[in-house]
Amino acid sequence: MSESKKDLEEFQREISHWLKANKPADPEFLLPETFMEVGTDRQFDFLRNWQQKVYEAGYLGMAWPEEYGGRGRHQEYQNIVNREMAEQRVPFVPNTIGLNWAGPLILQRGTEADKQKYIKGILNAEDIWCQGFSEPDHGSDLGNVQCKALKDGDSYIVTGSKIWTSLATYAKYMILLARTSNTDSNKYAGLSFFLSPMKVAGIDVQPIKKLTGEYGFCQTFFNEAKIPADCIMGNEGEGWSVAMATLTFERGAAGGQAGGLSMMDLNVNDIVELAKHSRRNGQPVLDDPLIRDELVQLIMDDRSNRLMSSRSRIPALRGERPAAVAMSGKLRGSELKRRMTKFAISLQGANGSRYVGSSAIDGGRWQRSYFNSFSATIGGGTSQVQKNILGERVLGLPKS
Amino acid sequence: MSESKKDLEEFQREISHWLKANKPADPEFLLPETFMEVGTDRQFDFLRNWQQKVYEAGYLGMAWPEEYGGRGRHQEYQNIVNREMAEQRVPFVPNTIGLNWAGPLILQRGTEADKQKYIKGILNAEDIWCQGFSEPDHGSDLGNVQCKALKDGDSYIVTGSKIWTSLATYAKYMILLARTSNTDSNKYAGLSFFLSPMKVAGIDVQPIKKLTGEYGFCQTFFNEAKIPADCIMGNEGEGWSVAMATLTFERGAAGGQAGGLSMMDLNVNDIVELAKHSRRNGQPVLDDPLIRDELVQLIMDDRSNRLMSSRSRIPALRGERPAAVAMSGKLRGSELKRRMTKFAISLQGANGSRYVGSSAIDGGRWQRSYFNSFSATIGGGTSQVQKNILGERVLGLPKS
Amino acid sequence: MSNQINFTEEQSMLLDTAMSFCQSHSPIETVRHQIENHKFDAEQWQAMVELGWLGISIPEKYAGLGLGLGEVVPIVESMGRNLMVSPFLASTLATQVLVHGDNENLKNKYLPNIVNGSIATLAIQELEGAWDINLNEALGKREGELITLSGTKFQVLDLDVAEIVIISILLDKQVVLICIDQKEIPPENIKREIVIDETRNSFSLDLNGLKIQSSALVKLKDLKVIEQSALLLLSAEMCGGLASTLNTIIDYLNTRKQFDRLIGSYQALKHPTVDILLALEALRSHLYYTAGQFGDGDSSDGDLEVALHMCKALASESFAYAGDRCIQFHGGFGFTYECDAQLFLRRAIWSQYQFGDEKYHRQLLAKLLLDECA
Amino acid sequence: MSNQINFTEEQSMLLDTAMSFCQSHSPIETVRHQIENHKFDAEQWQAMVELGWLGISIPEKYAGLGLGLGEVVPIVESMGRNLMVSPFLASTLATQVLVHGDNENLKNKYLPNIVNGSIATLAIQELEGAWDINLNEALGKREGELITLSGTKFQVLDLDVAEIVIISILLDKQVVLICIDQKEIPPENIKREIVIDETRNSFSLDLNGLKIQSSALVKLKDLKVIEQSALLLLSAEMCGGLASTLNTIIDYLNTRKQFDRLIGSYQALKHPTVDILLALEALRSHLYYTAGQFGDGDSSDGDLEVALHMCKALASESFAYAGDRCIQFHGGFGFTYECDAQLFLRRAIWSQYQFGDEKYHRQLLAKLLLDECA
Repeated sequence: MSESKKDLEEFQREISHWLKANKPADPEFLLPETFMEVGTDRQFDFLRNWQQKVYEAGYLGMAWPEEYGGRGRHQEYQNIVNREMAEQRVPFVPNTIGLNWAGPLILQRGTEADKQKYIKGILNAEDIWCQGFSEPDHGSDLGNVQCKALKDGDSYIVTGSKIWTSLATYAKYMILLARTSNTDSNKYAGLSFFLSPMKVAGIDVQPIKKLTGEYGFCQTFFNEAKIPADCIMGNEGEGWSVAMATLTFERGAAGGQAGGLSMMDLNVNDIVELAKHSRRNGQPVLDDPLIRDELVQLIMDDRSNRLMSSRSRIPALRGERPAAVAMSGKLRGSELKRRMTKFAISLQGANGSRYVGSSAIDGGRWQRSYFNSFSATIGGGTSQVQKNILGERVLGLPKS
Repeated sequence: MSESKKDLEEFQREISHWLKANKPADPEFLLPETFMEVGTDRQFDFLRNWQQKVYEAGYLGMAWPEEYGGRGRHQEYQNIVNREMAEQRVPFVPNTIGLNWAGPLILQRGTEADKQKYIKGILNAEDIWCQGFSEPDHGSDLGNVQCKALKDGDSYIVTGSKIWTSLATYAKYMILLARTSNTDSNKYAGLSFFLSPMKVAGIDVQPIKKLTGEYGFCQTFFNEAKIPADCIMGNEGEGWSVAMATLTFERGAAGGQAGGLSMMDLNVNDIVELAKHSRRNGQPVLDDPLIRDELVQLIMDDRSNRLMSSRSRIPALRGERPAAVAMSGKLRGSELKRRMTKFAISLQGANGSRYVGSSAIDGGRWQRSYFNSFSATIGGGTSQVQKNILGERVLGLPKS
Repeated sequence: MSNQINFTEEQSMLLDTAMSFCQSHSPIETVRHQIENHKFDAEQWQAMVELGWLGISIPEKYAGLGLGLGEVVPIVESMGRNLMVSPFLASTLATQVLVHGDNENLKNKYLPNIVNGSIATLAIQELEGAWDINLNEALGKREGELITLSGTKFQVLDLDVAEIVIISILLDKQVVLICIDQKEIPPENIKREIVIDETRNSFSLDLNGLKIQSSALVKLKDLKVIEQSALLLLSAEMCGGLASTLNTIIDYLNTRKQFDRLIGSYQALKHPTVDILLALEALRSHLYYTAGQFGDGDSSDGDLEVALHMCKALASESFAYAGDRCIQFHGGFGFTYECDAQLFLRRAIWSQYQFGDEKYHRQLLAKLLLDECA
Repeated sequence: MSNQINFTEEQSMLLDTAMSFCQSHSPIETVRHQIENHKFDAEQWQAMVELGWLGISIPEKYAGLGLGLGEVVPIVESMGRNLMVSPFLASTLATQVLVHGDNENLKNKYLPNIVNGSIATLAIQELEGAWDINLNEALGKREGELITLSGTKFQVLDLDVAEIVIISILLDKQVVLICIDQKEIPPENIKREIVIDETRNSFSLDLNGLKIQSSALVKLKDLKVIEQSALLLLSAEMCGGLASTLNTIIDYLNTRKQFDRLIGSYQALKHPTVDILLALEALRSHLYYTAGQFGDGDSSDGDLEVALHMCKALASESFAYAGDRCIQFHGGFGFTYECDAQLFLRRAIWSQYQFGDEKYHRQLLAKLLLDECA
């Protein structure tokens, strides 16, 4: 199914044109930058409508099979859409867990019935998905999941709680990692993986107020919630391996996502623009040699990330540790974002002390972005855990 | 024995005057900066003569008892001498292990005979001392000492080897930590501490070539060397506690040293001076805003170290963690020195690539100092181990 | 520069008193309650007045204690440790303008009241957020004995409860200060602002159309006294905040487990925490050195300037770093509003960008320390 | 700027060949042997000549392969990995002056010889150690067809074995290059220098009194070609050196035990090692992007300049950092001459200060990236 360069170029012109014509106007409120930051109904409605529009125009699930609602084309088409959406700074599509993690997983490991049931709703944003992996007491330590799911006839009875379940208030389904057995000597062997419905008695969702002062994450409580036994993915006890497969999607180390832009990617060019128009203590900030130098370093690091992706596509240049680039993507991206947003505040002089909603520069976007940047340096394995993983799996160092 | 302010001021004038009059002329070779860097006979002879002169003038061991060769005055007199020597940038006195670690230990815990035998020779540099703690395979892990000392009548038979035994080629004595018993369940309980003679059959000293290309450290080999049983300090099995007492002298967390300047202390002012006279790429380096900023940071950090010592002398300001300042002294000082010397190289443009002996700036002093700076970030517990110690003992965090 | 720290008996006693006062009056629940309610705690304020704290730096002839601003440092440091919500900082800063100013009438009128609890505040910041007080655009235009004002001031602290407002304006092409009663300002000219540190009550002040008597003018021998006082007290408050940030980190590192180990046993968390400890020990040393230099009230020499820039540079960098790490090391919990880490980070950022961040002060230091004219 | 890396078939093949050639010809014992003996390895050199490596960037009409300098990158990177002692770097750099210069006679005279193994070198550095080639003080004075030289050049690599020496001088107030036979230089004008990287054979060259024919003049369209070539090849060599430094660290972390644990299990060592890995992955990506931009031989555009400054800035900072950590993480053994860590640190520092360190290049980048005229 190799595609001609000409076809792809033509397609790029098409999507570029479509996005220009259909990019929604800026709403009167500050939009979130990722699905984890959707804190109000009006933000959610705006983004769900946008996803629906993109899907109906044929630009989501482009490489997913047509029989389930996809477009059956080559993955390269989806990549072009994603890049073009980022390029044109359009809003992101909010069903991130469905499009990028649950969807690929179902297509890879689900039954025919699963595919029929779930895929289309993921694409058109009818069925929002959330993720139930982390628990309040074992943030980075997935193997220690305590939420219980006990078989009872053709149901499982779920008791426990999950945290960081973004979009849970809107979600119809959750990918859920729960403990089906406590007797196994190996803690991993007691875990199972479910495509759990959310609108079930005994499942309560509580929004979590973030350090930004906004909402966007939730905690989901299971109080003897009864979910159908056939929503298990794989067999009992296979939960760990299914979860690990899902995480390879999350860490960007595997392909196959239905795509669409999943965040309003903060770009180093945005910082350069901010710098060009900012003044510190009455002077253009670009006259300040220390600001210049820090900005140059950010530009270099941003460029490093881009060039690393390029290089990793050239087999002869992958070097001794071909996994290094892909496995470090989250660490590099999230830490750079934290540094960039922190730096952006420093361009504002005394107005750096302001915050969202006042007469802050750019509506306080930068201060909020800095706070939100921690969701990526913490969630999905903290930066500290990422460095352990890289040290151990890429460099072969002994476990800490 | 409290001293009047007037007496002390008068004494300060006296020593200041004496040092001005007696400071030796610069030799035609680059002097070492600490006792660990003494690599040639001419360096050693020069420095031993200098110590002898300082001692004979009455300025070493000022607070040590007169009956053993000291001057029986208040410790404050010695402190004044040390400060003044540093101030006037005179050479250091080389019997550092004797003056600062072995000497205070003998005075604190030794027998009357020990004091009669050792103290005078420490002061007048007749008897050079070295330290035998570290071993090749257990750098930071003193508890693991393997060098054996087995009792045999009125001798111990010593077998094994010690590393980083600076001055061992010149030394008459070594403070030696060795294992007298392997049967104890607790590895610490098998250790004993000796004031071992060096000129004994079976003790061989081999100079170690340092990363600088020079000598200064040694490895000392014990091949069934027979040392007198009465040179043990304390009882068999008490070695660990004696060694720990010695290390409190080494880490600067205890007083009582006979003093004298123990290193040509590199000063941030030296770096400022270098900067004022250096050019990078044809411009005065002080025109370079990035160089200026790094220099300011070094000046601040140097000043922090000085002010921390001042504050720690004011009980009401010691705060919640009174041990923090003293216990971090080595870490702060050694890491700052590493950064300063590294920075000094950057002031030299392409001449930064030069090294000792060529037409390098200041004879290559800065490059050599940078290399030598690692002896303090590694020796006596690496900076990484120091941070563990601070985290565990000062902050109360669990062991790594 | 000397390395000698001059620590007075008064400072020592004030440190003891303030530590326990702030601890008992400002536990974290109280801070959170005050953030939600924006309600001035008159009782707490009255307690401080009775301790004489508002008069410390006011000369005895105006009913004060006649000590220096250095004696206020232990108090502000202790407040910082407890994130105390109080107009003390703003009021003490504004007081310095009157104390060092030339207007005897205003001193007689206001200083004894301040000792007794009248709150003062400073209105100097403007739209652009410049740090140099000389970059002032608010205008005063003389009309006989009256001066008509125009312009807007921002980030004026505690303007809702202040009785005395000191404002910088450009008059006859010079930056001068005026001191007026808050009740002369129409309420609609005062608007609450949102700032990143929610423990701050911050307001904008629309000056347009206000007319004041020229007797309200205060001239300072040197405008620097404002910046110098602010740098000292901000650094003190930040030093306290940094100490509590460190304690918050240590507590969590000693209770939270991951992968069956207390997270404090991981060097990736332990070592940066040691870095924060060392930054705190350094900052506190600079702070009390600098406080000791304020003793004689003569604040014009280069040593003091260097000391102040060093304080604020170190405080800005280390407190912001510690706040950032405090969030990170609390993991998911750190990302919630419920976790106290955000309180410290917000305080750190607010303080970092008041009166200059670390880069700004390091550049000023470079001039003072490295250029020949110094 | 594009993110597209142009990696050619030739580069790929050369990378394979060079990796195994350098590994087998330059194990660390060989490097140490050459440091001690200062003896040119003619056999190794001949092997490179036979592989055609000296002619890669030389046009076909002068018997070269007619490829770009980008094709030399995999070779120099591989040499860097093995700290190879070789005049290849110096000779290839000097060759670029002839290739890009205007002197057809000299091209015909020297380039085919270079392909066959004649060694060339560049003499441009002076006493002050400036990086900008325009800051040149060595003088040429015309006397008819002769030019009399004065001044001294420093840090001239491999001058003992070079046959062709290219020297920058100020002639008629312009910086130009001259190309002479090494044997025209009296031996007493050549003195070995001590540099920090002992794998370098470095010499000073006293020009005073030398007389050369004006036919030895080479003019370049733009002097920048020298700096650009040097930045590319130095970055390549440093990238290789950085890779080996990382490997050296990893090996030790996986074998050395302290407190009964492999030291690689300590995060205080593991995490900085990961930082070094990521720096290497970044540098290598920049390097091959930049090498791809050299393809067409036209090196005048801003993109290429940006790419080169980024390479050298990243290489200088990360290699020096890795070398420093390599010493530290080896503990006491790292402090010895016997440990290979010092070889890498010495190489890193030497390279860092040739043709500009990271601060220098970041400042040039700031101009290119942030100022309007760019």
